[in-house]
Amino acid sequence: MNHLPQAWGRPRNAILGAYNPSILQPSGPKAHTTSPIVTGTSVLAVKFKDGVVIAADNLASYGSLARFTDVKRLRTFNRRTVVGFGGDVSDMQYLDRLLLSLDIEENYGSSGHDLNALNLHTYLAKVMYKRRSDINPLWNQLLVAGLDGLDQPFLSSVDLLGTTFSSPTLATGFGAHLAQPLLRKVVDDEAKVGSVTREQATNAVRECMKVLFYRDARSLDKYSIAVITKDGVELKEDEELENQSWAFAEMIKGYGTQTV
Amino acid sequence: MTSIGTGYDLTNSTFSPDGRNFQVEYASKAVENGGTAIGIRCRNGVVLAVEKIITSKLLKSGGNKRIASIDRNFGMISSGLVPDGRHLVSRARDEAASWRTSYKCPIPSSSLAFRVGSYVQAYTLYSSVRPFGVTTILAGWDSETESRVDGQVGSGPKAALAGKTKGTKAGGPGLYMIEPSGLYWGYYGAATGKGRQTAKAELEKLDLPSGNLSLEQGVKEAARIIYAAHEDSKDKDFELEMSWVSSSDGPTQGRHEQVPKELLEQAETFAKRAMEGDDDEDTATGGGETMEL
Amino acid sequence: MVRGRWHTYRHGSSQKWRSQSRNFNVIILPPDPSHHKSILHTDRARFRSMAITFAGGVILGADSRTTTGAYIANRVTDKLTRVSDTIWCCRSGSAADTQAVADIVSYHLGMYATMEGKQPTVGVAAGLFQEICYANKEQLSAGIIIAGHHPSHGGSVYSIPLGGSLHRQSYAIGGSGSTYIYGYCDSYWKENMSEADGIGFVKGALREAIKWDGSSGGVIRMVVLTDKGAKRLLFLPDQGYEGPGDK
Amino acid sequence: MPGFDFSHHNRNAALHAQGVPLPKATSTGTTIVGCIFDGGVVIAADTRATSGPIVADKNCEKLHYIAPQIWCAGAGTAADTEFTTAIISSNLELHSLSTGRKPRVVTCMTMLKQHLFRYQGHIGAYLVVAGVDPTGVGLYTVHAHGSTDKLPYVTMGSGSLAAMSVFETQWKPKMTKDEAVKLASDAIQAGIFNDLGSGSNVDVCVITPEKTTLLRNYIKPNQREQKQRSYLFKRGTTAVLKEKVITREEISKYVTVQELPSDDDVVVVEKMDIDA
Amino acid sequence: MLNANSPLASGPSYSFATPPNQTSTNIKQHSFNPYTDNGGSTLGITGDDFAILAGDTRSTSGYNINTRYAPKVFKIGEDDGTGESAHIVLSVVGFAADGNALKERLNAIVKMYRYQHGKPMSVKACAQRLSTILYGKRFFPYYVHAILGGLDEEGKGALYSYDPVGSYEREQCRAAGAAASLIMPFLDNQVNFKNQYIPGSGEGHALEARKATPLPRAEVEQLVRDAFTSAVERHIEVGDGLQMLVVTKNGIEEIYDPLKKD
Repeated sequence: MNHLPQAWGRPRNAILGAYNPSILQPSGPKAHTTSPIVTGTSVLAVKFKDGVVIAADNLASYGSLARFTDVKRLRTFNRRTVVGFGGDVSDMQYLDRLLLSLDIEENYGSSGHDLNALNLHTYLAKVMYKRRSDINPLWNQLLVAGLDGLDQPFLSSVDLLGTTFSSPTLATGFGAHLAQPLLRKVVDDEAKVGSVTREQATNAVRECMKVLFYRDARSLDKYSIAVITKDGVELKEDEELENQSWAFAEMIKGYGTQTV
Repeated sequence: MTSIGTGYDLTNSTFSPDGRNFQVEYASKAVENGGTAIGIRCRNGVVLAVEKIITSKLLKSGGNKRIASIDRNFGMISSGLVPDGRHLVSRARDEAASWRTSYKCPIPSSSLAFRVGSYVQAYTLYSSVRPFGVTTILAGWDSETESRVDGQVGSGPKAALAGKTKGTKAGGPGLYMIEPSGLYWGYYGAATGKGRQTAKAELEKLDLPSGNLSLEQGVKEAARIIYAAHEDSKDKDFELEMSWVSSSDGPTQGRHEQVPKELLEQAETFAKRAMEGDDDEDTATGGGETMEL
Repeated sequence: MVRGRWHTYRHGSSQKWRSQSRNFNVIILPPDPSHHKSILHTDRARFRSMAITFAGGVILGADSRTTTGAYIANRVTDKLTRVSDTIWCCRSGSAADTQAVADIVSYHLGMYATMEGKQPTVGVAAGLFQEICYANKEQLSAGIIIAGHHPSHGGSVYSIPLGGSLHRQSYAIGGSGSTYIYGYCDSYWKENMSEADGIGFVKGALREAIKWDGSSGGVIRMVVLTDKGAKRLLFLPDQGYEGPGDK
Repeated sequence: MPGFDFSHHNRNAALHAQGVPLPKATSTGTTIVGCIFDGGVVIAADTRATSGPIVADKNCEKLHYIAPQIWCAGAGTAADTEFTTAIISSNLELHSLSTGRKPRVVTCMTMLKQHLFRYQGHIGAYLVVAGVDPTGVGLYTVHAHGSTDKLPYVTMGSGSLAAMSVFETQWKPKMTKDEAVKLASDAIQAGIFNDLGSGSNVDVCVITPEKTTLLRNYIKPNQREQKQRSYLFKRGTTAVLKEKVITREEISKYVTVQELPSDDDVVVVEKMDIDA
Repeated sequence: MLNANSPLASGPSYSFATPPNQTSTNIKQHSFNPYTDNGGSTLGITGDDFAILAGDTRSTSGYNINTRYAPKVFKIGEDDGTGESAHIVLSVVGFAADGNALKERLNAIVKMYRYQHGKPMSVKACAQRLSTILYGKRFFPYYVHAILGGLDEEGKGALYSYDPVGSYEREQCRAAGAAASLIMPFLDNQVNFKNQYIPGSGEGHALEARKATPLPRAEVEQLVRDAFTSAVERHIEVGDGLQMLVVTKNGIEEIYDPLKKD
């Protein structure tokens, strides 16, 4: 159960044995290889009745080093869709440039139609699947959040293998383990999305960001959160966690028999 | 046209004894019959306007746009052979995209004009091709601040720009006109097509180099000038199409867009009123008291 | 070929990509990755290098040690490399790789200045560096900091770590030993320092690194980039890193 | 080392290196949790045991008795958790008899960690130890390599992250017993529904200074669906190829045969659950 | 538990808990594995005038549930959004991204066939085409077990099952995916009456085997549900929902039933 980006796309240990970790050392002649170097951790998202809430922290790690603390991993597309990126940051930037050029070309047409979140997800899924089929993957897991062609909330995921799935709540990386159980308590069924309010969804996501900060060693207490509705994207990129719980540390003394 | 019968006008890439390339001059003739197109470089943006002659009642009004976007921050309009103009649009888009893949930032308007100009010029050099039958106006806004590198993360220092040299200015409006010969200049106001003479005369009255004209005033003036230039071919119906690009803190946030419908209608009302009171001769200085935005 | 060029995918072969001689689209590195891993000489610069913004522009700094294993292959290395008049970079990783990359970027920036008739921005330089580092990430072992001064935009600093991502920063530190000075830099960093304070900050950080990291040492070199151009500084260990400065 | 025979270790290592798969032990890809409340402690577990992707036992017991007021929840290799808790339970009982005092939770925890440390992680037992003794309430986790942690709320097993997310959002100091039981069972259910290694029912054990209450199958959120068809076969559907009758005299040579008093008193060890 | 599988923590030890290290070879190569298994199970059964394809809707990776609703059974050749133009169904189980790519290719081919020939593709032809598609990627296979269902030229239920590289066979029934080894013996016994003899029809080897006859639709639906509720009990990757597509001469009917979510 290794959820770090370094382990994505590798054979499960149960099948081929443990992965040789020596290639992860940043020194030695074996340093360059296709594996993520500067990485972002979880992305979370929840649908609610009028749209989608999505969040990711602002950290890019270099191994265990918290190297860049101002990396915004939520990218807006076309002023109405948000893509959240987990995994390798250089590949994220490549995809960002790809989306930029796509956006420019899409706006050349004067039909008045622009790509919605569903269209964008289909496009990204094909890019990711093509790259995995070339054995040259883009080492990311993406969440695409926005509205579909009928203006209904849309949320779907793509990973480095081109695997796609959709659900009322989604979380990548560590969030799949720590946030999904909490988010599923808010909405566990597509049919119930209509009864979730924006506040409920936002609060759940913020609460999960806090749990992730407590329990994910590659996370940060500064994060970005976006709400996508028919009225567009509201993106806040410099949020900080509030009301953390640490005071109970006072009652912990030692690890067993010690009492003072 | 003294060239007729001399034989020097039959192929491109052939000079006449007195140093003229007649094919290029004929191409300019094609432009002279095109709908009037103008561009105005204002203090905080650029306006493009075109007189779209309605050749058939069966055409959808407001459809068949003539002004095209290049990248996010340029507009392009050609007068002359419309398909030739479209080809140049396609080339300009490729050039802009190519610049982005190389340098990860939008192409400056001067460089785009240079590249399109060079391309047009190349079509005067070979006998196997004909020159483009269009004169193209290119309008754009170059970012005043250092543009983000495409895909960039992080933001650098929050404090004022470190060590910016005093008195230097970057970016701003750009307006270029490229002729069939490949010749291009940067302009404060540019006009081409059938009504160019009238349009140029009107543009000159605006005192554009002083940089006083605001973008909003520019929109009205552009409409008025197109209406004025249309006077010569009054018998034909036309439609006014306008686009604009403003500074990043302006109405289009640095992007090239069609002028919004309401503003377009207001400008047309203004233009029509100015035409009716044409005798007053005082409309040229942007007297749009009722139109202040 | 640039890795995974998107337009090839999106338009198939029907899209003709017209490449122009004056305009670079494609950067090709020698296909044999062993070109920079000669058996005799595997120089790896495992040092810290850094660059900061300050009130008047930017300052780059680096130590001067290059090692092959534990052996100091060069004790007076100059890791501060000019790619245009007022855009410089600090190289870390494989010496051969970073030199090759810097040479390519230097060429393109020169072409840019000639063709466009104006100096490229630091962002353009950083973008060029990134494209090479990202598209050839399998072959390269290069961590590069780009810092420069542009008359209309002032000073800026970009960092490109191993995978080829690009990060704009107020100040950047790099090289495998830079972990020793994260705390120092975070504590003492101030935005908009004077030139003297900036030099002091860079020197202080590099002295810590030299003290704790066996792979760094030798002299401290700096380059200050302002609207007056580039100024080199040198600080020697036998002078307690006090001089000779810009003499 | 006493207890285990390691003589085949090298042979197995060599075979393993050549790619021969080792036999699979039943592991409890599990969710287990523990939580202190005002005046006691509660531990809880799911009841799924797996062998690879197959459910080996749908209703196993992962809460192990150590002493009347000390209980232990186990994750990891099923056999290891069972034998480890059993031997410590036994030793603790002997210790209690020899000292004439009630056993303490720290004693149990120390014995467990020393036992596990001696085997350097080869005994794959991951435990949550909880109990009440004369010194008060105790709650610890013990990892297979012998490390321990003392915390007011703990989770372990493959569903530990799902369970921990519940604790991290809802735990508060000085809860009542009912609140703690609800919280612990919610945490287990997070594991049951979000972790494939955990499933079926919730077992809870509440320990207070007064008494211990084992709430076996406290919540059963995953009842087996009624089958839509009957799968009873007519007698004679299975082909009988050969028949051999063994007489009572014959079998008596090998085993002791005992007459049961009457048909009504047939000893049913466990009743099988069959749809009609 | 948390640390046990961490690659960095697993030293040179050999135990049941730790998989072998690959340190014995000197070639240290990074491997990107382009495949994964998204779990789940599918099955298909045919009758006289219908075919049923069913699959659970859970998608997994490792011990995680990706989503509780990811369909594995698809209508092929539909182009009107209502599904009325489709008459073939396909189920794919294994690596979901490959499954999706395969579905989209077959879908495009079946549609193009109708546009070009003005008639729907026969199930037999579609089955052969699917085999060709799969074999076309013989050395980089679609990592899926596909089952194709529909009605043949005589209106009888038709079912074809495939291995990942295109070997295929027409069958009465087939289970695929994670719980195939649990479900298939059940189907053998209940659909093809394997190991069932007619009571009293003879002695020993002379006993007459019970002959398989096509089952009525209601009975088959019950078998499908029972197969899945059983698989859910014993396989951790199967659950959440059961999706059934029933092809009859009147079109394709979709039925959804919830399954256990643990």
